[in-house]
Amino acid sequence: MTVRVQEADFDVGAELERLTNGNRRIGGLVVFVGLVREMHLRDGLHRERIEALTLEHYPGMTEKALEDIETEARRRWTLEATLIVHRHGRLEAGDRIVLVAVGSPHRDAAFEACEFLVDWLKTKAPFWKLEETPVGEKWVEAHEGDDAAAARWAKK
Amino acid sequence: MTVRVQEADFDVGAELERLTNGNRRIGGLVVFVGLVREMHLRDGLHRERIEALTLEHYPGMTEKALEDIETEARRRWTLEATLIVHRHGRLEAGDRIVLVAVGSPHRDAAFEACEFLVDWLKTKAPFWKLEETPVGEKWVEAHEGDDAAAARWAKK
Amino acid sequence: MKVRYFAWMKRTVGVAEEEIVLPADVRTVGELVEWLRTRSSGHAEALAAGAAFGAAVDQRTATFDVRLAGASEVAFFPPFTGG
Amino acid sequence: MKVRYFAWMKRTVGVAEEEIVLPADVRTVGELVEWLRTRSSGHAEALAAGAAFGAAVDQRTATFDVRLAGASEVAFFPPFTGG
Repeated sequence: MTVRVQEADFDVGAELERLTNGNRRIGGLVVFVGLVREMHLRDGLHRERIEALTLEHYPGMTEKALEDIETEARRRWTLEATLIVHRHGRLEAGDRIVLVAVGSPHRDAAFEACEFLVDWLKTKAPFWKLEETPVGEKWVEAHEGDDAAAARWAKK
Repeated sequence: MTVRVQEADFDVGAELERLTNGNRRIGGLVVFVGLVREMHLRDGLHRERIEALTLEHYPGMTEKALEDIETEARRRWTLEATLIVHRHGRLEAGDRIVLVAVGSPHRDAAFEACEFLVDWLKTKAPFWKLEETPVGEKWVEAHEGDDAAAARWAKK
Repeated sequence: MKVRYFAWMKRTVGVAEEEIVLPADVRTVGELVEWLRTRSSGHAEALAAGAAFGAAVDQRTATFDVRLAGASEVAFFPPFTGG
Repeated sequence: MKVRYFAWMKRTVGVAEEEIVLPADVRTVGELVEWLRTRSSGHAEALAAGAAFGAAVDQRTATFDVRLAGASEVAFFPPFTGG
């Protein structure tokens, strides 16, 4: 179980190698990589491109929240390896934001736990996105779909 | 869209880099890596360890089947990038068997399509596992759970 | 006690954090919100009754009825938009 | 026409593939199975009526009612166990 918050980019291949290396009980490894997507913001008559964003977070609380989320996943599924790496700071389109990796003896558990972690990350981890547009900076508003995605796990 | 069947191992980081490089429309990348899990076979009074396995496949049909599966996934979801790499030949515990990667603007589509591809791979791609045990070789029998996993996608 | 603000709330309040001496009659997160609103127009706007914001006590998410006894840090922030 | 066998069926039949001249009255995959059973005891065992095996015609999965007209390759194999 590893949780890291960092400004630097991460190397997906190296992270996964380190996570699974030597563990012969892992049958399936499911990995999510979140990337900054090039987006357009419709604002009045103009369609403005979002050039980059800054991810602010709450140091200290972030690590606690990520560890809580990971502990909850390990309570629900039999997992051999879990990893969350989340970046903060300024990111441009195409940049990696987050890495979530889950290794389990069985692929179903790995898929479910990885999706659970990603859904919870979006709603339970203290990160805020500030977008840069040609007309100025804009704080991203919470997305109802994210709450709905996280809520489906509450039924379990 | 890329489908490869090969004897050699693959480099997960390099494959993903090549898959997503330059595509700024990908917001979520979901990756499955299947590994040879160390298993034990109960046979009479003895608990025999499976040392390795050999994956036989049907060259020509394999590529067609993987391409059909990938085409079906792209018909169902909006996908920016898909990759299937499947190994054949002799593999030992801890070795990588298969890589499935799906990039989409939205993470839900990436998760669903990746799980769909993995489930279908297990039941629709012509691969057969021959396990090496201390008491001899043994062909793996089809797993009912795999058929059930594939069947849930038929409802869509 | 340290009070911290994040994202747009930090800009609206005007400071990222401030040290306060908790009045004896301020016992919960909700009571702290009410008391902070009286400190400046920026506080009043950021912590307005209708605004969508959350809180944490000692870096764990907290509802407004959570008691502050023994806490060393309270934070206020808009809904999370990370990942 | 080429007939191929995979996994344990290859060992039971005794060959990985064989060239056959299709009799005029063998028109479907099912009829080919019946005809192949008469070639050897290995064929009869591998392609036995109760055995769980599938077929492909020209490298696409095929049910037993698929017609063989124009086909150049038919394969028989146990259920897939890959991935």
